[in-house]
Amino acid sequence: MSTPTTTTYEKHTLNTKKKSQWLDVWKRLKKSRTAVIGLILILVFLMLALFAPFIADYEKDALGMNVKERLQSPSLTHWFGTDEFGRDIFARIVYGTRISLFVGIISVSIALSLGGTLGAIAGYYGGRIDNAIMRVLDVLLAIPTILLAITIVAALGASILNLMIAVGISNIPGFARVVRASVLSVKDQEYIESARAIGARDHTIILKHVLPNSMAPIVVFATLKVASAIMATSSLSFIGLGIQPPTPEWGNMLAGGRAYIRDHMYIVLSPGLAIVLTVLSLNLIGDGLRDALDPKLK
Amino acid sequence: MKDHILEIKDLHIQFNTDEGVVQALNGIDITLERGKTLGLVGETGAGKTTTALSILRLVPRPPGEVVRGSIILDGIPIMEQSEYEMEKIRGKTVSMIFQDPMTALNPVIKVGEQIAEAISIHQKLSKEKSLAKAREVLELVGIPGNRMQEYPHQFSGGMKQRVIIAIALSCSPKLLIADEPTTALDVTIQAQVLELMKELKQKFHMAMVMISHDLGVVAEVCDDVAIMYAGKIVEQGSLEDVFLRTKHPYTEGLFNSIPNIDDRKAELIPIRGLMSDPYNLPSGCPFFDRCDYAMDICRTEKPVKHSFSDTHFTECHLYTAQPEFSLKSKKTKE
Amino acid sequence: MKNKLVALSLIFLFASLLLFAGGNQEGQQVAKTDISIALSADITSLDPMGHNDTKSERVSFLLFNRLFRLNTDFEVVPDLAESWSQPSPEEWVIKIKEGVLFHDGTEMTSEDVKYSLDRSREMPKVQQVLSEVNSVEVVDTYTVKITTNSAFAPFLYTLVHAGTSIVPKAYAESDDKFASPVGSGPYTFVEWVSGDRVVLAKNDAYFDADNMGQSAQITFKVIPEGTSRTIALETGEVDVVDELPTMDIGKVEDASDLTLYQKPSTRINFFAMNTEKEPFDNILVRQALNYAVDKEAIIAVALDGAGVQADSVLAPSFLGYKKGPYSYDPEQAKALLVKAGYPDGFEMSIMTSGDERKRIAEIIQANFMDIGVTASIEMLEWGTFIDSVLKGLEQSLVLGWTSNPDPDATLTPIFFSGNIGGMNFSRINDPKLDSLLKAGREELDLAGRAEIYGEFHTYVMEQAPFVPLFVNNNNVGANAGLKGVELSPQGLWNIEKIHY
Amino acid sequence: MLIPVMLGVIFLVFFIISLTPGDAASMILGDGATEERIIELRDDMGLDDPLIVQYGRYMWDLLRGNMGDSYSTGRSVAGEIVQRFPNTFKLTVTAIFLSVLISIPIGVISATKQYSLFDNIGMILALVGISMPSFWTGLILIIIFALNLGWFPSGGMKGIMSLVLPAFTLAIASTASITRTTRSSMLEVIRQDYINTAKAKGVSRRKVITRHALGNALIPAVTVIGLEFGILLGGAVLTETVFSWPGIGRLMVESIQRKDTPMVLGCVIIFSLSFSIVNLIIDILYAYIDPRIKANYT
Repeated sequence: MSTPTTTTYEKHTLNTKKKSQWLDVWKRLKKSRTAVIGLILILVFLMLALFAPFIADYEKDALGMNVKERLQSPSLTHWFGTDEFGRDIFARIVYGTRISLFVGIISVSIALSLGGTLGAIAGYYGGRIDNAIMRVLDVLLAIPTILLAITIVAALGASILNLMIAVGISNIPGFARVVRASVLSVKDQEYIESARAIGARDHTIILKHVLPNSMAPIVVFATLKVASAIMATSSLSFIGLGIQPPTPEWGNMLAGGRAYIRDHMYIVLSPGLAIVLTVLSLNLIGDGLRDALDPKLK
Repeated sequence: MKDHILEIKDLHIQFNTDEGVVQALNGIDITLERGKTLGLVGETGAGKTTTALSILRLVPRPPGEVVRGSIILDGIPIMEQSEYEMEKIRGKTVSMIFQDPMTALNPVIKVGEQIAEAISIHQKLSKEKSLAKAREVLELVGIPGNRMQEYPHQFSGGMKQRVIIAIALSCSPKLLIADEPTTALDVTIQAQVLELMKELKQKFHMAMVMISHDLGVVAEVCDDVAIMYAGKIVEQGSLEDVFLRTKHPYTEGLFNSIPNIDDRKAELIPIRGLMSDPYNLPSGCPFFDRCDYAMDICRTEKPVKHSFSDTHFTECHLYTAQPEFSLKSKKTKE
Repeated sequence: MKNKLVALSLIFLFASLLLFAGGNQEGQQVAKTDISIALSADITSLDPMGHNDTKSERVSFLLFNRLFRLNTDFEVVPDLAESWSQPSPEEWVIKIKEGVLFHDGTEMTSEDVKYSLDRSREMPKVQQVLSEVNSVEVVDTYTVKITTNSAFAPFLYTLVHAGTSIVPKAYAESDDKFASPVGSGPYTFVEWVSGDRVVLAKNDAYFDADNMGQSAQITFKVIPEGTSRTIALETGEVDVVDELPTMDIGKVEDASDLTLYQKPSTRINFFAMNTEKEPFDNILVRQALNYAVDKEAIIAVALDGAGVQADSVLAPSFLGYKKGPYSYDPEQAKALLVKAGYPDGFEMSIMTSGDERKRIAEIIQANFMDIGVTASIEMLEWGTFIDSVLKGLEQSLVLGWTSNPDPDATLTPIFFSGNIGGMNFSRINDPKLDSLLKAGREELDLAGRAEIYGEFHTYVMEQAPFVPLFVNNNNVGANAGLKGVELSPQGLWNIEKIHY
Repeated sequence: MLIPVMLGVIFLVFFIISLTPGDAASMILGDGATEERIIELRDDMGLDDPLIVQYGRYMWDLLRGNMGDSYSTGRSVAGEIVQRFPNTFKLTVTAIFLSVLISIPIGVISATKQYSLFDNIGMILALVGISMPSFWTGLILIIIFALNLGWFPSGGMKGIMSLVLPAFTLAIASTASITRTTRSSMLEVIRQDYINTAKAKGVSRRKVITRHALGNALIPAVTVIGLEFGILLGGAVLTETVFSWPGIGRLMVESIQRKDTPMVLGCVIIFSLSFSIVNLIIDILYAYIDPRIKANYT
């Protein structure tokens, strides 16, 4: 009967340790000016995504066509101008934020859960299992990420779901490696040994002890990967393999507006800037987090 | 006035970091005669390495900053030299041996070339001649010359330290600074390396600053000893002064915390507590909270220098009021 | 270490030099005897029977000859044919010119003609072109006899297709697989750099002195991006742009050193309804939707205003063309919907494929919303789209169709009841349409055919299985100094005549 | 290592591509084909065999340099790739040289002048650089340098001038990340003891950097150059599309749109093979600049 008390006690101390660790990280993160700029930017985009319906009407502004008002330069009525159908570019960018963040986060979640599981198993058990998993991942790694995603979408067909699957799968090896490395770095530490000593099961150890304590590099990696997933999404949409029009997505807005750049360059300016700012903000946060989690690198 | 190879006066160095200012050196005074060896002893973080680096003017800037003080090396005011002039001094007048032989050699350059480099810089020799000379030096430290072509990873730790010594001695410097040259080595190798250094020091008639936290090593090679604590020299004197007539409580603490080979049953008494937070040094004596003899004044006022002889002094409040005070020392080395 | 760095940088430098040297070979200025023409996509094959697209056709037309060709007014004129006769309605005896030399110097004979036409009927990409042909026989060295399955009025029109080009039998059976094609045309093959350019040189031994190539060399440059094509024309990198982006028409018109050529095309874009499915089985609904679509808006978005509204199921240039009765009138559309029993509209889907058609569908979607009809757009990949349409899975669709010059070549596949499950997109099954089509095929007299097709137009527009949308213009931009730029309804024509 | 990984890559890609819906035989024969001919062709192509048999056949053909024929043009896939590959090679190799030539000096200067204005601006630019999608950067460069200034052609491949914009576009992201890596590894290296040893010998500051620090800092930089080459190959797909560059990337996008499966397969394989070969070269280079690594290849 003493086992449960020990584990709860242990969990408790671990949790408080973790909490204070994250508090420290937050304190250090706040000190980095660039990370704060990144946080503010991403917050703005999150707000845009969340409150999109209060900013513009999806049917009317983002999808509704008005051929008489097509290709208008930015003005007070149309902040970022209108596209070839006379749709308001600002409204489309706002709704595009939803798509980009959604796809970015979901595909990274796919990669994290699948890649993370593989990595955790490989790192925790080691030996042959590790070897087998890593060899398979070597194969995945030999195909440049974006090409793998393109291949998958090309085979499955372009849809939002397939896009997320493609971007997710192509990021599996990266996550597997990071998780494996961090599992390796904590698995032989004493509290893991003691958990094993008191008879905790493997999956309990992995989920409750190993992963939470190897979180830091994973969080950094995931943040940076959301950025690249957003980039991949718009890249695929740009070549017609991602989000299909009329759904507003930054990449397909660029693809649609591309024909008009000569006389209406604003049409590609704002969607591109939206991509740059979102990706930049996530990169800033990722960098900041890395420094905050690993102060010795500073 | 004796002929000093090194004179450091009132040296203050601080490091400005994001987290705050670290006062690394807080008024260091050191004088060293030609041909003599000074042992610089203290815990990690006491400022030994910073002192050593400041002599070569290699304290990284930023974050390091020399607040005030002067260093005169072989009659040259170090602080007033241009970087170019410093380059001519380093390796020629003064060389340094770094703590960890494993990391102190460049892993991608052949050993011979690393030695020859110093020679070709300071003696303006051709590449072939420098290499030939390097071979001699390498053989001098007991490594066969045909290993010139090898890379550092092909050498053992002790061999690497010999190579480092070879580099340091390649231009026969007048002062050698050795920063814990044996700490990272196996005990058996330690003795060999120390022996080699002593031998070479005689041969080249160099002065030496030997940084160590190992009092045994110091006793073996040093003429003078300076004990550092929190960026200050708390006690300095000849080997006998410091070892036999220990004045500072910290020095006493150091002696008490090493095993006594003669009296194996003797109890080890570690110094309690940790060194003060370097970001936030106390206003009084930095050793105050770890000192068995602490008095009220120690908390608030910095101790001043108290001399016992020409060479022996300490910085402690104990002797301001009672100059004849004697520590209750448990053991004293013979 | 230093040596290694030096060595490395030398390797870098050397490699870069190699690269740049490779790039430099192409940097020479094009002389005025050579012209280059921008294409919007690469050709797909140098084998005249290995493709069925207009880009490859441009090249095939210069490398090969067919028995007949079309002039700029889309009239059939002889090319290789010297003379022809029709001993019976099903039999065509054609004599080719003597002394026609292939690029390899051999003379063309009736064996080559028979071989080529037989080959054409086998090659997947073009096998449908000669589907009416029953057999080809050699009569003598220069004469062949072609027998068709039935009396087929527009037969000669089928012999103008690039897929009926005459290729040298000996070459076609060799292992070269048309990597460096040998034909008889006014130009000979020089090189095809995949994705970049096709280069042809003048054939000085061409048999037809009147239609000799005029420029020493013709280069087709592949420039997929519309704006880039226009810029290439403006900077003189190319001399002719075949498909000028509609938004750049004004720029070419305004530039003093450039000339704009325009001609209505035979390409018609339409919205088709599946007449087997509710509610499109109701003629009133179909008519209502014909009133609902704002064709001007579609032309504005899809063609930047530079197109012609379509008022029937073919382009106006065709034999017997007649306009339908509809105009953009949402009120009339609503009234018809009420009459049809759909006062509150209905829900439907539009199936299509491709970016431009998607834009068209999006406007139709918005138009329908105005009359209470809620349309969703189903975007499919091209192959899947065609597949689904052939199976009749769609409710409605948006599609464009480039017609062959004879009306029958378009109308029979699209409206004949026997082609349901084929190209009869609206799956319309109407005896009157069928009989009119049959009459048109068999009537050999031109005026009689015109009358039949006129009646067809009137009737089909009344039945309204389609909403015809627009007919593209062919827009060609060229350097003002060029002579001999000609357009047919299918775009740039008689390219061999272009020269400075 | 190369061969088993490539076998795995080909199998993986073969498998993914085989998920493509639609029947190859009817795709080749076109709309008018009869049922009989389709069945006949299916049989000829062995489309009804198990996947592994089809893979075996593909591998056997591949070993003899045969990658099948294009569905849409009937031309040999290998022939087409051989014709297009030099263009992609020209573009990516120019881009990587450009990146290396720009990034290493900037990274080194940034590190030696850490926290200086140069360093700060350089690092912000680098972060922005990795946040910019190449297809957007390409469009913006076209607007500025081709449309407005008219210095370079906006697309196509004609002489050295046409290489400038696409190579630069492609180089931006890798320049940024190689700069960042060079800087951080340089920062780490210049804190190493052996740098102090060199300084203590009297080696001049410049020589300390060029002779002692750079050689060591290049080791991680070279790893990143290898990884970046993979990203660059992926980026080539987009850059070639934007600049109408007749390389493998554009061929792949066009083939996807045409559902030309053998061509897509060929393109992915050739990309992965190039990536693997580059990594092999990097490994060899590694042994060359780092004597601690016993080269298995030399």
